[in-house]
Amino acid sequence: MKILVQEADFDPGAEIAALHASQPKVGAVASFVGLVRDINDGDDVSTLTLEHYPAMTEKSLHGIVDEAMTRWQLLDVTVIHRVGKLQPLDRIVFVGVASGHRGEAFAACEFIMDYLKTRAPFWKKEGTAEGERWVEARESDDEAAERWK
Amino acid sequence: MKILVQEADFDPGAEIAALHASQPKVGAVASFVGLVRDINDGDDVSTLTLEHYPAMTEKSLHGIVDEAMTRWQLLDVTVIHRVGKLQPLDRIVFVGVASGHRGEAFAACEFIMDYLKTRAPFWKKEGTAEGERWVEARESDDEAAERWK
Amino acid sequence: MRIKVLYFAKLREKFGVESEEIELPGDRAYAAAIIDLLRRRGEPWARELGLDAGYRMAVNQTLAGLVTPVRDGDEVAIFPPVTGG
Amino acid sequence: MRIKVLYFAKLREKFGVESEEIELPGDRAYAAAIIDLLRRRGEPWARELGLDAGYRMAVNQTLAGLVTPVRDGDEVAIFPPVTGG
Repeated sequence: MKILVQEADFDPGAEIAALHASQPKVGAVASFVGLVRDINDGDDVSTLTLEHYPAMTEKSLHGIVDEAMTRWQLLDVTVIHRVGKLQPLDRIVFVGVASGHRGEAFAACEFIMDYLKTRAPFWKKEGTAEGERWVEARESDDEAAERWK
Repeated sequence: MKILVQEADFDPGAEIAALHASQPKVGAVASFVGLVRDINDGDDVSTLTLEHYPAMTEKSLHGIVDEAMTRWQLLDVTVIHRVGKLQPLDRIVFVGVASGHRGEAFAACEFIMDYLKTRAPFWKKEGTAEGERWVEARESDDEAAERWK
Repeated sequence: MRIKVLYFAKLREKFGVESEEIELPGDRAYAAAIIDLLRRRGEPWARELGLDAGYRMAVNQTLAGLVTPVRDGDEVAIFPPVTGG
Repeated sequence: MRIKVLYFAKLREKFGVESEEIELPGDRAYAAAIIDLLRRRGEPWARELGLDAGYRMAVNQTLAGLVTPVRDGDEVAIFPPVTGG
């Protein structure tokens, strides 16, 4: 298990390879990359600043990954979340899950993203032509997380 | 849209990057890598040979991706499937889906894998200590594909 | 009419043939007519193409069933359930 | 007892403070006692921590609710719904 919160960019290909290299029991790696878009709620976005609660962030991500490990038979999990100042096209988050079979890898990967979106202490502030604004939480994210109850 | 059937290996990192590079509308890339395991149905596997029906393979994959594009709002899709002689730890298949939001990317990626597993004309033959044997289709794959009806 | 028939994977090996041309009377038929003709060859055809044998078919590179129509010049493929991915 | 209270994101900006130490009577309380005390400061506290304001809390770095117990030395964080990922 690898959980990182960092300002630096990451390499999804290297992370996927690390999840299965020399692991002949791994038949499936499902992964997700979240990116900064140049538009949100109809406005152009030029910067995205990610604030977090350092003492809680990794603890929270560990809890989410532990919960996924309890629900599905997983062989390895990697979660990387960036913080600090980003801009459109930048990578924000990587979640990769290695398992014997694809069903578990897909479910766990989506579960981790849904829980991360609604439980991990990150906050986004967008820079637009009209100045900066905090991104509002989406009801659809709460609904996505509710599905796993 | 990119659909390839090839003997050569592929680079998941490069494929993921190609799905979002210079595409500021892409907020989510869900991807899947399928790998050769060293064990199946309790026996050690030393080689895996993938046969296909060349005239039908790409047509079938295009049909599956078109169906995914109809069901979800996707920005780009890549499917790469290897054929020929492989061995444990080798990559077999890559599916990557770019979308504005993660829900659609995850759903479409899993849908494409489920349909590929039950509709695209590939057949696996395993080499074990007792000789070669054709891999049997799994009922669980049919059930996975049925969910999308 | 003439139909090109292809076999893949386990069925190709069991039948010992990759492809053949099959002559059917008339100029239209259901794919079932080809299966009937092949079954009448005896074993291993009868067993591998039996009602419960679980083989799959494609007509002109599209998954098909026993009541899919076939015409002169069509390509019919017969194969086990697919196992890619 | 003394509780360390942290604020994040929009609430940190609205309150103009990142963290503070808050003194509560006794040696045990519900997290609600902190919210009550902060609301009594008037605006913007009363509004941002109102019943329908939708803020979230963590006690000792774990998501918590109004009836989560707090003790001397605990760290309580108050923040808007998270928006990472």
